[in-house]
Amino acid sequence: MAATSSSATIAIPGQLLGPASKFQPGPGTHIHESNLYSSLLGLVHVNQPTKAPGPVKRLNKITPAPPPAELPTISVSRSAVSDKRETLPEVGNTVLCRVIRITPRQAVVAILICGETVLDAEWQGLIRVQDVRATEKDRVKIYESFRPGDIVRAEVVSFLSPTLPFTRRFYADAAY
Amino acid sequence: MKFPLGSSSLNWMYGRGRQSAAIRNLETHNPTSTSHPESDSDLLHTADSYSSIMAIPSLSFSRPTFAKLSPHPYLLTNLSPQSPSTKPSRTNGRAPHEARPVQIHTSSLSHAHGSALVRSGNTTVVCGVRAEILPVTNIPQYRPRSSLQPSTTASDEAADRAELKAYDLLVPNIELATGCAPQFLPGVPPSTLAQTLSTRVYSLLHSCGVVDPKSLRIWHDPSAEAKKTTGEGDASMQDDNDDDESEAEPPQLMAYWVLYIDLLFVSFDGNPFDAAWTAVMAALRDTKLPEARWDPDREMAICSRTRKNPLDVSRGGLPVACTAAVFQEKEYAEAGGLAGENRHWVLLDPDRLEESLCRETVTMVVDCGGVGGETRIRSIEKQGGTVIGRELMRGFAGVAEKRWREVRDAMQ
Amino acid sequence: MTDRRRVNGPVGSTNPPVFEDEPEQEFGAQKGIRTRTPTATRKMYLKTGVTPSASGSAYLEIEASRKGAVSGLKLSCTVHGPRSLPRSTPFSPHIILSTHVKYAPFATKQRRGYIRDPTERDLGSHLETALRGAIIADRWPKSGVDIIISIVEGDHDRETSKSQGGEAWDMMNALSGCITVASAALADAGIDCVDTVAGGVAALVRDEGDDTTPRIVIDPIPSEHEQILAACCVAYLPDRDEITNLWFKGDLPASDMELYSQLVEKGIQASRNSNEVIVNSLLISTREQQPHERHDGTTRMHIAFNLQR
Amino acid sequence: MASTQHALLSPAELAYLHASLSLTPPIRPDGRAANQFRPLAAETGILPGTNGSARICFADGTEAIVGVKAEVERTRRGDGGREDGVEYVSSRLEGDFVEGVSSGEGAIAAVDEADRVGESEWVELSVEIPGARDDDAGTVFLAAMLAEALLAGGEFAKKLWINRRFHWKLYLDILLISPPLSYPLPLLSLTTHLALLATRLPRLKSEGDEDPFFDDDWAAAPYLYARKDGKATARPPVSLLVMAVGNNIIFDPSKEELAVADVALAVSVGEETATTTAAEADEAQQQQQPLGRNLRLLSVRTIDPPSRLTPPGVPNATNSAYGAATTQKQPEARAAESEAVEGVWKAPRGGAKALVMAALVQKALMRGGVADEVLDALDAVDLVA
Amino acid sequence: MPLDTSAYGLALLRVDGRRWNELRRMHVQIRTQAAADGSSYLEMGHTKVMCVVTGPSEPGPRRGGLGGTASGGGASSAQSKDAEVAVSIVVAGFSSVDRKRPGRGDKRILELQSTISSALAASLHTHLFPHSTISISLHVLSQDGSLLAALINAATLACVDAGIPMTDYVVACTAGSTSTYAANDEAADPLLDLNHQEEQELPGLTVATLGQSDRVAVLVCESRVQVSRLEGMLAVGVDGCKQVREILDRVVRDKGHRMLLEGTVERGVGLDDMEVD
Repeated sequence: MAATSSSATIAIPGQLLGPASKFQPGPGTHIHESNLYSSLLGLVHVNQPTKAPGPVKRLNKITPAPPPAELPTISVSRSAVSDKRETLPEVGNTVLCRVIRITPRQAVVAILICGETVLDAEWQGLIRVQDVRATEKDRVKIYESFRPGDIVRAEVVSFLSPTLPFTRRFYADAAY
Repeated sequence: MKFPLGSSSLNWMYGRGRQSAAIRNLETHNPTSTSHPESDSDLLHTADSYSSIMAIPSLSFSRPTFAKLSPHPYLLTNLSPQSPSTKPSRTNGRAPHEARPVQIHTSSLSHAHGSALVRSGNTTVVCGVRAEILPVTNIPQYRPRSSLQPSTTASDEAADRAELKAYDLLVPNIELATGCAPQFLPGVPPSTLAQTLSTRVYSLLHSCGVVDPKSLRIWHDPSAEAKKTTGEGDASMQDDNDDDESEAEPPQLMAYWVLYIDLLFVSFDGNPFDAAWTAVMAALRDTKLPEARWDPDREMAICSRTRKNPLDVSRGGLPVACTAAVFQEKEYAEAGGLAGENRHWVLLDPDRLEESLCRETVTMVVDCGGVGGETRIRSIEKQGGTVIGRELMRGFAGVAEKRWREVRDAMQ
Repeated sequence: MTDRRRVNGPVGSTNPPVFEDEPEQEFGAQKGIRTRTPTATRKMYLKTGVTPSASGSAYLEIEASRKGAVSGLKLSCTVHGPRSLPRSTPFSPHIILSTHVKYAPFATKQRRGYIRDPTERDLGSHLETALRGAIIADRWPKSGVDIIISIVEGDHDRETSKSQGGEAWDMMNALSGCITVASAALADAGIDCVDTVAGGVAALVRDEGDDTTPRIVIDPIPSEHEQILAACCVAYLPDRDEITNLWFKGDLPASDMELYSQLVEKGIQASRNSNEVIVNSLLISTREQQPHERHDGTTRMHIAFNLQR
Repeated sequence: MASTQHALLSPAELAYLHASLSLTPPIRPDGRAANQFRPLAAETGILPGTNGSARICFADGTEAIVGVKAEVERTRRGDGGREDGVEYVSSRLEGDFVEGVSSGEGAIAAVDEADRVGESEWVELSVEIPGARDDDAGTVFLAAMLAEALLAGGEFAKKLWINRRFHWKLYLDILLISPPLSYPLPLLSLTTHLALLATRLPRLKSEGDEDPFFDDDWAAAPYLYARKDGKATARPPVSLLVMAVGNNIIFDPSKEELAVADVALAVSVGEETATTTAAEADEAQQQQQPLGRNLRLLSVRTIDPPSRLTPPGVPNATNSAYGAATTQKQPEARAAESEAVEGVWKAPRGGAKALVMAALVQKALMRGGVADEVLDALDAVDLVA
Repeated sequence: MPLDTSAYGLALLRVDGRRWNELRRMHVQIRTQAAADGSSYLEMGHTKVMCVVTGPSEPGPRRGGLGGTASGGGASSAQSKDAEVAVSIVVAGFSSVDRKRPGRGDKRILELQSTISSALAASLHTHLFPHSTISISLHVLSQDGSLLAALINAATLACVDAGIPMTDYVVACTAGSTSTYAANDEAADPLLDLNHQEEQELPGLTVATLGQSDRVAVLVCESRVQVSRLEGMLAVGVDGCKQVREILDRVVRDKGHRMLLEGTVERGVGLDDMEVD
């Protein structure tokens, strides 16, 4: 079907959305042989260049170096299909999380809500002492800032390997 | 839809005495600060939006968000609405004493002798009854029965139950680890919940005497062999046993049917026991055992492909389990707290969310099918709290009766 | 040693009922001959979202071919995830797939135990291969997804005397069903896939009777044929025209590869059929999604699609 | 999956490997030709304690030992609703599980020789991989694959028939001695093949259905696979590992090569059993020289290529090292959905075309193809039992 | 059939025709496998074992472990200052006379593993390889008594082949006594290197010494025996160990010389040092 069709179109995985030359790949799509295909079951949306991706959509990829802005982005969103939209916490997202335990260095939190999306699975995150606030970082005491059970609203500043111990991160980066 | 968060219930955010923490947290926080993406090695950065939570007077969250963040106040606000006009309802839209409708499909499995699929709300369970033959020679501590006459007196009935239990003729097992809910993933030994459910079903089966052992016995009657009516089955055996007592050699008991009752949860949304028990009952009522005759020279029981006898479950009546959970206003009731100063609701047929929030549960197994339709309570189980006392229990019996009728109708 | 965590039943061993032979004509009556055309699959019922608490779920039922004799296939699949991996597992740039196939104790002729036997493990690894080709793994770094299939009723012949070889081939039918239902459940869970993969089985059979020349049928039922010479089960991506998993068993002369490729071709055809079922049921379930409706799973269980043609 | 052991290769290495393997002709890391097996050293009859045994070392050092042990076992009757022996026998024809592995249809056995039948339970096959539990998915998969090929056609199980009441129970213990540097399927399969060829069972002296007793003269013991002038007429199957990269088909890939495979298949090949009557037999003999062997395709399985689990490379466009704007803002942005960039490794998605798969099998089976070569090579191994 | 111990008294020969202090035929190979860092094959009579050594290597996901992430005891060794010696024994189903499948985590196997592991750890210079693992995998192809001894010897050889520094060979053999515990005669002679049958019937022990020294590294006695006999048995055992060491040492030197001739290793100081003992 033509990707320019109304946003009410239901797409199923593997459905042809349009040529990669005419559209930017948005969330829920993938490229195969220079064509855009849907990779999700959901509704097709075509965003004109002025795109404001709320975290509602699965912003799980950053489009490479400044995209040819005139291309519209085509994406498949599950928002209308199911209330269970699992999303990965994404760099820049605002999340609501509950503090699980605290150490002098950091607070370990369970991310409950990512943007507007209520998460089924609990992703774990760290708030490190130097990130509790921007100023006087050296004066921050974790135990003064948080207690286990607190609900904290926070912003994701890094994604890779939050659930991994710090040392492991080198391996994680090396994998790229 | 949005869910308004009144100032009255603002404390939801911090639960018990967390206010101070939040305030301190707020003080140490510089509202004008912005996130620093450069510090790339960190996951989270408490953004200034935190203060905005406090700043905005009418902060509002969508229902699911609220439910996820703090389920208890969420359920509480549902049950005690601000305006008296709206009557209290649960998060699932049911009234406190309203149970989920039950659907029962029977004999859908062709490899089982009896089967049932029971669905109440989002809890779905499949039960399959499979009968296998246990020769008495395989029973280590086998004691031949003295009386072959159909047992009528109470003592015999007791003996029958003892027989069922002694030889373990009923084998109920509940499998929860089917991914029926996120917390039940396979590849693990049976969870505590699964084990308790299995044992509860097991004991209830025996205590209610649901299954009549007579229909599980396989006889050998030489005289019947003589007058060769092919496939001498147990039931018919009983009959001609009755009419001509003057048999030369009495028939003897050669084997038992063993009923493997396996329950599989397809979908789990709270209150597993009621669903499981209903499934067991439905499956047993659906069970048909093939007519079996003992073949002396091959020393094994031979069954007929065509003739089947329904399992006799009449004696046990129709016990129906009815479970409720008690939801209390204070999430963390202090130890000495009386029920009075802590409002509570009795939620019938709780779902997953409610079960996670309630500590006290009560299960009453009733049978209104007796003569004159008077209610007989077959078992009561109650754990985890002190709220439900005598009068509440009496009231609950009424609820259970109502539940019994619903299930009875579903069974028809 | 007995597992104390379950109700084990009597110590003495119990035997499944042994049936006496019925008169011949009745026996014949129970034994079936394939009535469908060689290219017709049995009816399928597929419904997604039967387990609301799971991230995604689906239920597949394949109709019993003949009343009584052969039971249909009944599969329930739940997908949990994507969820964060346990802290112990090392970093993975991809989603980690774990498949789990289990027969219910009452699913087959012989009562199954609770511990997975090699058959089920083998099915699991076949399924994993089939699905891994379909999903876009790098969309979900360092997350995992569990795909659990309970075979509520296996595709088995109840005729003890006739279908001994059956299990061998029934396993293929079960696998293709697993692939189909899992694909639907994945789509329901919103895990990125390149396509909706579907399973299909084709077999080279020899029928009894005058015409004993081998022929190729799709979606075979062992007991309907005198003998199955070979069979193959494919997991196929229709839009990409690609195979993610191919499993062939049997005994074919290597001299004519033609026969083999025909078999695979038919298998693909079979999987196209089941793929239609997936697509239809996905579209329907998507259309009927209303928040309140979604919460009662008790709305009618199956949607029927007639694939006779 | 057994095949998906993480080959610790960087995306750059993967890309290079993939490129060199896609050339025509492909350039393999160990310099082999596309359809060349690793050279191997084999010996049989290494374990006097067994009925048959074999040991194979591949040039890359991987090594396996297979031991076959046979025990007399009473044939179970009358389980699962069978009445008399005959009914039991006929119903058992189609075989069923070995360790839950389906055996293929043995009904062929019925038609030519109605009284002799085999059951698949008579063969028990176990695989031992160092560092892997025996219920590990990969190990089960391997065992399943080997048993599947062995029992296909039911001919094999028939060999174990003693009389109506007794049969041989055959235990195959397959040990991988070395750490599995490569996917061990070919090695294990070839070793099993040799071990079975070398297997002998004591000569039966009793007749009919009486309790069997045997000739204790080992020299007189006949081979499980009958020999004609020192050459086995029928042979056990072999399973070959084939993979495709680009347009190339590569046999017996090493672990590294497997890590960039587009698709990998395990193809099990059997050899047509020599026909019964003497006339046809020597006719077949004559035919064999010109025509080569007449092979049978027994089973094909898709091996999950580990390439799917390899980490993707980062194109320069988005690599912060090359000053791409976006990545400085989001240091750990995951790989963007983009066209495949030349020379940048990207884990393959989707499956393989049916034609490609067919080509793989074709290449393995064709006259003078790899299967032929392998069987010839195995013929060369002189058998000591 | 029961072992007729009285027969010994007459001919002073054991059932398999050996004298009391005679070892069974030992056939020893080193570097049997190209892939492994170290490998060996060892026969003591009909007891045949193979050994493959990998490492010292980085712990964590065990090399060759199927199914990807199988971290084999890596955590423990990761912190330790010394290398961890991980021993795994696989007993082939066909190894014993009647074929049996040893269950997973067989207690006896576990005990053997820990014994060997500790014995070698004492001799190997594990302190040179902190945070690393030396994994020794042993395969039992055929059993006819003195299993533990055979395993220890094979493991030692493989470690030598792997080039892991060690103080000296750890060599082992078994010793027994000519008459059973019940037949309580003081005249019982000690026996060297028991086979399966003797192990079943007679009291016996396994002793491992550190090379030519009399220092006992391992001593395992699992049968009842009078204390009075113990010393004699021990003495014989230690003496046997010396003999075993000679055999092993010869094999190692031969291999070394052959490799030298083949030029697989270039002549270096190391080899010459081996000449001076």
